[in-house]
Amino acid sequence: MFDVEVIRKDFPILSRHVHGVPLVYLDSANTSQKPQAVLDTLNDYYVNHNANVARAVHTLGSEATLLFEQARDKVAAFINAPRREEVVFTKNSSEALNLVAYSLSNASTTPGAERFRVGPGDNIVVTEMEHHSNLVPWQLLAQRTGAEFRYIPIDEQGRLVDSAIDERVDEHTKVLAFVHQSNALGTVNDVARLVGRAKAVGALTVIDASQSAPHRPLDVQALGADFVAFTGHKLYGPTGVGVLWGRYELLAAMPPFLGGGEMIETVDMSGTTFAAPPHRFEAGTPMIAEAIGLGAAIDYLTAIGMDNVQAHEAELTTYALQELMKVPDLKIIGPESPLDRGATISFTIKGIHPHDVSQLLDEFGIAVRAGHHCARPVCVRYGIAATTRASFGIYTTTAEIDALVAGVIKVQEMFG
Amino acid sequence: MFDVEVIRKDFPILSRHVHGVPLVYLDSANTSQKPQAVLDTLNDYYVNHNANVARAVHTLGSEATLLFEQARDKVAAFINAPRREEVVFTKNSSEALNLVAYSLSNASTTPGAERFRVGPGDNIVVTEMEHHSNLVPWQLLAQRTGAEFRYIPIDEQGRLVDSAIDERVDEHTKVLAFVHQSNALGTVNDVARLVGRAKAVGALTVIDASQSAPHRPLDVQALGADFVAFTGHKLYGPTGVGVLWGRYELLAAMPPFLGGGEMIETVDMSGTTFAAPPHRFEAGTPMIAEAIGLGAAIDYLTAIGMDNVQAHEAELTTYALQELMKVPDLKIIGPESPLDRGATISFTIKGIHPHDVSQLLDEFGIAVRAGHHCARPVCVRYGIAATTRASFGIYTTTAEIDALVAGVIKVQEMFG
Amino acid sequence: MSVTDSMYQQIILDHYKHPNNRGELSQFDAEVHHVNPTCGDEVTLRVRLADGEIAELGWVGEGCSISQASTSVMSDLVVGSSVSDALELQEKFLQLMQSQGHPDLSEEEIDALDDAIAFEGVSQYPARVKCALLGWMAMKSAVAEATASAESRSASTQAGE
Amino acid sequence: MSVTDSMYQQIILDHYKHPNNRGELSQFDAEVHHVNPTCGDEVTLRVRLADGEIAELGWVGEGCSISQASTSVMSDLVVGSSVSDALELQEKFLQLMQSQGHPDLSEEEIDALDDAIAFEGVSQYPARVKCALLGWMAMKSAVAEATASAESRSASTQAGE
Ligand SMILES: Cc1ncc(COP(=O)(O)O)c(C=O)c1O
Ligand SMILES: Cc1ncc(COP(=O)(O)O)c(C=O)c1O
Repeated sequence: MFDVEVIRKDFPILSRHVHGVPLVYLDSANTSQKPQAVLDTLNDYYVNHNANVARAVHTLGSEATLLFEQARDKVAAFINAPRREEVVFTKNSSEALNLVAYSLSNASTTPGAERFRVGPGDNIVVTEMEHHSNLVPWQLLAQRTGAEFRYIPIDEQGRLVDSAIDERVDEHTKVLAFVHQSNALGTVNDVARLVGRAKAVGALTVIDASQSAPHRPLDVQALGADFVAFTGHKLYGPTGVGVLWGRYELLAAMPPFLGGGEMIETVDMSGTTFAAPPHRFEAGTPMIAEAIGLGAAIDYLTAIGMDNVQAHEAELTTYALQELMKVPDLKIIGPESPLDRGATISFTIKGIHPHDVSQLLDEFGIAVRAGHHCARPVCVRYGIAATTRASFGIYTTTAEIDALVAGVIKVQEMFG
Repeated sequence: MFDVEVIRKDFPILSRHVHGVPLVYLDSANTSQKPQAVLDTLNDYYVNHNANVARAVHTLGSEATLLFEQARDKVAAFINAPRREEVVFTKNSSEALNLVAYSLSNASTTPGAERFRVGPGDNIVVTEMEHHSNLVPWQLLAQRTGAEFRYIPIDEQGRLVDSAIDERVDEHTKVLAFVHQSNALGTVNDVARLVGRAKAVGALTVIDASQSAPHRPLDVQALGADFVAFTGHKLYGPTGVGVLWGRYELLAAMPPFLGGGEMIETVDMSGTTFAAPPHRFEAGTPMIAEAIGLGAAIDYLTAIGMDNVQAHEAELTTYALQELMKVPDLKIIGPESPLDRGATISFTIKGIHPHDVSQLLDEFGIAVRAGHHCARPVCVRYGIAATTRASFGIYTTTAEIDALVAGVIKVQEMFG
Repeated sequence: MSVTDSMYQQIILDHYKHPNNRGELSQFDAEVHHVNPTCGDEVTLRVRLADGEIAELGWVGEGCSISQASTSVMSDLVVGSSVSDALELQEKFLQLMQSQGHPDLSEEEIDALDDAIAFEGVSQYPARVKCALLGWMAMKSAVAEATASAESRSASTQAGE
Repeated sequence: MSVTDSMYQQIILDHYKHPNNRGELSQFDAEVHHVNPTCGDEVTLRVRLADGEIAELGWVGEGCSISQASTSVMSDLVVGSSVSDALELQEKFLQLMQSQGHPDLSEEEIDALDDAIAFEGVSQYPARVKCALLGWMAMKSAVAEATASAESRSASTQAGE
């Protein structure tokens, strides 16, 4: 049974007060709060097992290695990965996405990696609703290789323009990279449609699941893409850890990205051979405690059940859309229907800058985000400087949504 | 006053037992243990202030941003950086070193970055004692750009062959990258000599200070190099965080590395402009808790005084060399004199594989490392498969060194 | 939360609703356009100098109340003051903004900052400091540009002698 | 620490000091060279098959006691046994090594593993598991190679008929 009040007790920060009033944290799309179980796991790691992994033959080293690799197993199970070796730990989503983009550009100078090469005449496609972390890496890849950079536009309701998918993704498309759930709009994209089109033209597919992984069951086999990226700090885990999942067959053939300890097979001054995945892509000492902490977050979520998480958040979204849309002069930026959208709601208020809205809400204890949410093309598309964004998580209550609505009305009064 | 017994009480893991005996942790060059102050800081961050940085205007976001940027100030002060903006947070040393190597290769396709370009006819020089993390990135850069990859050889005592420095570093050298203190040999290199030669030929200099930062005062202005990299987990800080220091003037002119949130100035579908350093090089959500934790580690070290740390470890090194060299059939790999060397001692024992030595020592509670220590060319140089390595930190005692020596003798008896 | 704790002092809201010196100068020595890329705040600002004083200043802009009110307050304070006093005040305001909520100002400085002291609360919010500084930075640039062009004009006049 | 807790069971030390089947076969169906790149452990191993059995196996190597002793124990166990039994035993040993200190073996399997059970303690040390497996993996490769070349020989003989 999903009981939000029980869940809230697991998150120590939720008892905090700000400006003398209890915290109402509605910024989970930016980063999530952490349950006590994750903090205990971090502490236990450092107090009892801390050592470098893979390299050491002593007891602490073995314990740390086991814990770290068990965290990989947990991630693999959480996303239904066919193989544990398909789970690469990175520092965040951004690194995961850059990893793929750099590996592809490294293919240009790596013998045997011809199939991954991108160059003039090829194109790389994203969508107009991408987070900068799934946009800039591809722009830079295009710049490095001479490929064309394209995007699929969005409509007034924050949905991809369907007819543009077949047009922009063509037989010269090498990569289609798209966000599963938009952090700026809440839109959940039609993965089957997008992956289907990419497969039809032989393009690689990269899904940015940073905003979907925390909120719905994620099954990489069902998604059908080649790569899926997400980030620990949004998934109730620690900062400093992210995940790239990739098909083994691809990871095993791709050139390395970062060079260093752990990613090699053997190093010689005249040349180096590289380890098999996942280690090939994990240069240097990994984020050991962080990966183990992410494993604890996954255990926590799994105990709750991602289906329950999704159902809870769908309820919140429906309620919040309904209540917010009653506020005069408030405009939802993104889908107004709760269908195929996540628990992240952007809006503007006529005559009041989003920074003022969110700053004043903060003075009432309500934490929301204002800005372009690292997805500036979305704001450009709608001709606005920024939005205010409220986003929910497993610990969010309808009472908090009521507080938000009341807060927005108070802001309107002050600026009226 | 430096009192090792007082210091030991700050490290909860040091009261652990392994195989039923008290832990003797002599693997600090691999990773250091963490004082309670660092663990408390991590916990306080998550329990009271956790939020994403830079982006949020709410109270938690502001607190997190202040704490994160204060950590940057602490790092800047610790290494005597002229400007705080010269401190870039990375996930570890390896990323820091790759960052420089990738920025240089990106210069090839970035208009205005001509001065950073590397190509055929140029060369990149490292030393034969590099950790793979300061070797493979440069090998890969050479492969990507067509530059020549060279190295300065080492002599029997684990010192650079001085005459080779002027020969290998020539007017075509674009980068000289070298380790400050070798993790495999303990050797401390003559920075003035190396940087002096590189400057004379106009090469960029990159110092891998992963093993020096935890053990001696580090003053980037005195070192005189262009870039200095080190890693948090060896500096008594958390895993998952490292530092690249670079001269502002260079960082401000260099092309970006990872693309994503936070590293941009403005993003447009037709092109992107990049933020000033350090943010240009910090794509995505940074390792917030980890950087703050590293700040706490630096506070802890500063309170002790890095001069005191250095003096304590010099004493340990002198004692350990003297005692180990009394053991029959034990050969030090690296300088036998305590001069210009750090508290990391590699050795071999005739007829017993280093893995057996360290595994058996572990059974006596003593944690040391065995292997090539991610510096395989060193082993190749001396015609050995591996070494056993004992490395010390602020909490190491001479009694622990006695335990090591006694342990080694016991191992010899078992294999005798 | 008491009203005095709020970043949104009444003075700020008043200036936001009724900004001063808003408008385009038709005669001016320099025009600058400053943008806060993370927020989209913008200000276009023109100045006319005379006898070492800021004779006139006009601005138009868009953005949050902090950026717009701060520009309005700034314009009130510097119009009619000497260039050097204006730049000194800009320095003080910059210090206030960088104080992270703990300004270390003398009575005299507080007096000089006048209405601008209302922005003290902003200094606790790193993300908003840039908003409050936008107009002040624009003024500084514009004055520098106007001074430089005046100098080069007088230099070329001298060269012509 | 009691002796039985130790990874270094007396059996292991004995095999390390006095390895069995060490040496190069002059007649063989396959030779493989396996390296454990992280440790530098090496083994070169030759096999000769006859009537579906491992008739002879000889190896030379260098490395830690675990890798060398394990190869010696393996060679004792498989020489004279059928190829299929040898491969089955290799599977069991692999399972033992992947058990992370918690093997789930039947009495029968324990019996079959014989001296190789002494390596159980190694399974708790991921970094050492590869050492213990080195010789076993080499044997598996060599047998596969020998079988394949026997098959292709017989195929070509048949083709020649
Ligand atoms: C000399 C040296 N350089 C670089 C590194 C790499 O550091 P990290 O693994 O934290 O990236 C290490 C440690 O592993 C090291 O000892
Ligand atoms: C949709 C989306 N993609 C990518 C990212 C980047 O994640 P990170 O900052 O952890 O790299 C985020 C969050 O910031 C996001 O919301």
